[in-house]
Amino acid sequence: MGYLEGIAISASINIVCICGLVILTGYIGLFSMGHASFMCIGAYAAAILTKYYSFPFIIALLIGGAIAALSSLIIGVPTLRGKMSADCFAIATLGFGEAVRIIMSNISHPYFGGARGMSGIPAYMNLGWALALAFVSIVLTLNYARSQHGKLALAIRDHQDASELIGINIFREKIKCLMYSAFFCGIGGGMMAHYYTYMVPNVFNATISNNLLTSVVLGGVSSVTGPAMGTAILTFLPEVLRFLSNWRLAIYGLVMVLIMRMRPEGLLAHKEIHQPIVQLVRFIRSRTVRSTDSGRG
Amino acid sequence: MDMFLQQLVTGISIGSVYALLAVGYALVFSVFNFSNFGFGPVMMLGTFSAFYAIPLLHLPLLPSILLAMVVAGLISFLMELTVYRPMRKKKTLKLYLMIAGLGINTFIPNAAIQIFGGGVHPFPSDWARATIQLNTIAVPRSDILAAVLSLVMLAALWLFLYKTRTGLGIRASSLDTDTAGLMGINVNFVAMIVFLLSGAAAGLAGCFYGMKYSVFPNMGAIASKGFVASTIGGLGSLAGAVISGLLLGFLETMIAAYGSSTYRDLIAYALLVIVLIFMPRGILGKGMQDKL
Amino acid sequence: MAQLELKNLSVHFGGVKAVQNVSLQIEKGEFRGLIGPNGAGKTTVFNAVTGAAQPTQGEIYFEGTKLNGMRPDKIAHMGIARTFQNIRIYPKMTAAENVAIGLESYPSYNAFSAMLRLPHVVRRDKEIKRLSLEYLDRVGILEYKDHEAGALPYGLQRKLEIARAMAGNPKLLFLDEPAAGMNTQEGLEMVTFLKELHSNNTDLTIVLIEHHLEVVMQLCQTINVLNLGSLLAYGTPKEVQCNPDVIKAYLGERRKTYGE
Amino acid sequence: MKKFLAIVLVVLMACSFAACGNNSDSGNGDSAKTDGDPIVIGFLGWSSGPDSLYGLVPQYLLTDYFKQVNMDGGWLGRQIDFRTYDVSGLGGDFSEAVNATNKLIQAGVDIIIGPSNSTQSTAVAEICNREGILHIPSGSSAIVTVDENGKTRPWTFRAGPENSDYLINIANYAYHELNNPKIAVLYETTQIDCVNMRDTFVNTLEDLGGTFVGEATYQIDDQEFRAQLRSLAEKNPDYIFMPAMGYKEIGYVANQLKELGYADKIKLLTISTADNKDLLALAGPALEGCVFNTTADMSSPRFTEITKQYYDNHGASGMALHVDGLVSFNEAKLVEYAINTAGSTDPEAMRKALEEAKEIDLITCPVRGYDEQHNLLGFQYNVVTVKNGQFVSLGEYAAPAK
Repeated sequence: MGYLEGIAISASINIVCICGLVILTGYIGLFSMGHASFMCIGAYAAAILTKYYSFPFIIALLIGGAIAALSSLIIGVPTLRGKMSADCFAIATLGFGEAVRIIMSNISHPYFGGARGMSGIPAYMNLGWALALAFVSIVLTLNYARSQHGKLALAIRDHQDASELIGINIFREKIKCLMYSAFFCGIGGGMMAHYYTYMVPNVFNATISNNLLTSVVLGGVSSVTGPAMGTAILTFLPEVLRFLSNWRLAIYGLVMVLIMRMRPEGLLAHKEIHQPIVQLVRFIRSRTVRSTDSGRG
Repeated sequence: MDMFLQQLVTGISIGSVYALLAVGYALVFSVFNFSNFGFGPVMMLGTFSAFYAIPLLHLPLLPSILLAMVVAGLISFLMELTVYRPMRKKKTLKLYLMIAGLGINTFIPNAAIQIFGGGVHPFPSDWARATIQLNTIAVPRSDILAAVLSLVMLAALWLFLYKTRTGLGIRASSLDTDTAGLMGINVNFVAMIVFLLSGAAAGLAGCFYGMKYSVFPNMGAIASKGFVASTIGGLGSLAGAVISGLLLGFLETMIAAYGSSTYRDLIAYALLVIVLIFMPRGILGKGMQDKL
Repeated sequence: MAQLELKNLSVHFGGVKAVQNVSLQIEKGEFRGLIGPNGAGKTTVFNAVTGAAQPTQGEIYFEGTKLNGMRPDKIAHMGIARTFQNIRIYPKMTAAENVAIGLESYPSYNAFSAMLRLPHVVRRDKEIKRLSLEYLDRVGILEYKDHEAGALPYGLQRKLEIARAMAGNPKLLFLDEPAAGMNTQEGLEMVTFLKELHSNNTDLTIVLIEHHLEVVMQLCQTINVLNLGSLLAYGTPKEVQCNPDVIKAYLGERRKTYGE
Repeated sequence: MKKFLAIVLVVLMACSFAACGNNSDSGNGDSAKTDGDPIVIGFLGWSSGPDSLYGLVPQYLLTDYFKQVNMDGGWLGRQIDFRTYDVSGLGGDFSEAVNATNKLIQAGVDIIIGPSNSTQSTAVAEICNREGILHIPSGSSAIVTVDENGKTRPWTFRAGPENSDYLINIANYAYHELNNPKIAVLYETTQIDCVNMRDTFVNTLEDLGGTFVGEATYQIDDQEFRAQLRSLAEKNPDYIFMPAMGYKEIGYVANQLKELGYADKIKLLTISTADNKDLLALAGPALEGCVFNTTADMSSPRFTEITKQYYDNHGASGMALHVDGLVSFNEAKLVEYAINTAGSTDPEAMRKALEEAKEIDLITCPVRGYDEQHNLLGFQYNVVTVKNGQFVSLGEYAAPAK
């Protein structure tokens, strides 16, 4: 498998994960420092299904995502019921992330392998699957974001208390967003497992969660394609910076600071990457329609 | 019983490090409503300045701790000046400030590894390493110093905030930064003071951590515990930060002693989440009810 | 039976007795005024009814159902809508999207069909859009449908809030100082607008908090006067205007404001 | 329409990858090279982040070594193109290692060496064995060279000790030479190497009939061990065995044992990570009498030259030369042996050379080639103790054959 192919797959996996977080962070305004745990759950679930029960890849991924989404209820129901502030929610997710990592490391069941992890996962992941799943995730998330569900999430982010008085069920909307994000992270985790074919629980640590959060914010809130682009950039950046050898990560951090400093709204806040093109197409279409009209006249 | 007292001493000493860090977070949060995620590097650089000053300048322990506080304060202020202030001027969401902080948190430690090397070093003070035997409990001198100096620092901070005009300005800004600006309070000046103070707290905490454990470029990672403590304490509440910092230290050591060291973090976080469920704004958090 | 009934309602915040032992009844289709000096507890009454504040004592009944302790969104879906003293529109959304929030605060299609954008979702979204525009039209700001709400002038934002509240198809509408911060001309326009609103929706009960006495006098059939958390007077505008207690409360307040 | 545009987006993104990624690598994966071409050797090391000393020190050693080889005319008359890649990444997932490996393969690498931890070594081994690239890591877990079905990975050859061999040695040493002491174990539960080492150690000790009195655990990045030490101390062990992945933890444990007043009764028994001069600075007085079963005797004349060169060139780096660095240095010797024996950089020939090797002189010790599971035969272990604040070698130790 080629080098660029590998990075493109990594980027696609991250994009799938980000698609969920876009809704949680960019739309409803909750931020999580533990979403790697949902990747972990999805990864293990999908890997066990394909390795031991020979499930088809896509079905295993979906079930992995669904299990991740269900497990998000464990942390979501107690914390989102009261009006916990976004920062406190972040701490709760941080704790959940650590908890999942520790539990997974200590499960002695042979399927899980504890700290030794799981190896010999079928290598179903390839560039085609990765791009297709990333593409589908982006489309699904764009659809979700523009639907009434997405609008209600935005409303809650702007004015939580007022929105509740207007008639929005805050708890249900928040849980929905959390489950949505956990679902996509679970799928991303499953993709990861079937790409690397080997995984240990320590891979899904707090830094991964923070990287996910960073990509979403760097891409811009209330945007789906912005974060997707941000993720691609952040996946690619460490590789581009390889020529710096050991200074690479230092410069990576510096670039992050500089981007935030130059574009304090993120790359594409409140905008989508395809909007100008759509507008252009609409404009051209309206022109052509008018000209044919006039031609008929 | 011995075990309990020993763990209590340890809990208090690590708790006071958490508390100082939490106060640093809370100071910035109370005025600017965001958590400075670039706080770990501030602590690390402060500690390294003391680490190099002691052998190179032959500074005694206390002046070198003071130096660490000054250096950390200045670095924290430099961060505000170069990164946060320009971003705040553009009225960005606080999430963006936090991500910029995460960027700093990647940049400085990794640069430090290349400059200082990746090794782990002892804090160069033999005095601090010795222990005092109280009955059956061993108390390191550094722990006593940590407890005393943290108290002094917190008392000084309290006096400053509640007994001086500048302190009044800071408290006014913490209620409403925009209005405070309109009322003639120089918000930039307040920012300078707040970042200097929070940096100084980090420098102090870093020295204690260094004395108790070691000095290395990634030691700033411990600051995340300070973030947890300041959030649980009620964001922006200094008293809450101190309480929950000590509580976190206490919980960690006690769970390790009487619960399970494998599941220590898991149990500690579970307890904290339970606290949050019953006190969604943290232990001493301000009620942030939207005025409709 | 009255549509809305407050029985001995008290709301305390710590030591502050914001509302103290208030009882009142509002009939269906009425246009009721709720007036009083600053800090009289008018907004707190709204908050208690809509679920934003918990009553310390007393009961609230809407069409015979007890509202105490009910979740705010459920209360809203029983047919109680409100606007806010400090405007709470969604600044980054367009005017039409703002109304759509009030129109469909419980989504009528599930998240899966939303992700897949199934045909019925597309249909429903179109329907929402059409209805939103209708409500915008009813408050007369249709031309601003695609403007970012945060960029609209103050008066239009107030109207937008009313449109959003109306979009929930309420039986009872709470208006919290809809003319606040407007000049006389705009205030008059608002009065005319509210009059029309009430005459076009005869079944709709409107409760209005207003600081400007003139506005209330022109609009409301009956008025409750609150002072320092308690009910001071009740009656028609004429009666209330002549009530010496009311005059004293208002003058007292005015003296205080000028004195500072 | 929108969907079409999303496709365009993804395609654009893929193209931008291609545009940015291909700037430096003009080579291709073919091994059919002319004699004049340099030999490409890729090194994967954990060179940034918290544990950078485990990647940087080997990287310095190897870079200097290959520079010297080039000055001496290279191998087979060809120069060495030595490329180093950091695989630590931001969070320790192995995407970095996988990306770096892919990049090296695309650039036409002949041999990949490193990394030193088992998690990443395994991830790299998976790719190298798929692509048929010779891979010489120093990760110590069995899974690095043997896959989960028990099949030896044909292209991966270990450069350091294998956990079971190493830990059997330590357990035997403890049982026979330390006179069957009471031993407790303190280990980290989320790291594969730590867990493996603990398991092998405890199993071997129990097979030998040793006295295993209890165990406690800690978490990654822990700095507080007093609770665990107290509860272990109640079981009166003579030694606490600690298979730690970093010397920081060992230093903390030693200091805290001393603070608690147990240092005279309870000694640490640990592995090569402890054999690091920086540890003496961190916890020297507290380590008095502790025993480290390590993989080389750093004070032996064998390393005088290497040590001198390292400190002359990299003394300012703030990192002491450590044994694990020397073990990684073994990789260079294995590469040298493979290339010179095969007489070319043909992958299969090199692989054969290593597989059939009978005698290789590594940096740390001479070995007798490889067994069926690609573990080094005759890897030598050394025992070090601390006396008066200095490391003192107690000599080589080999476990008695069963």
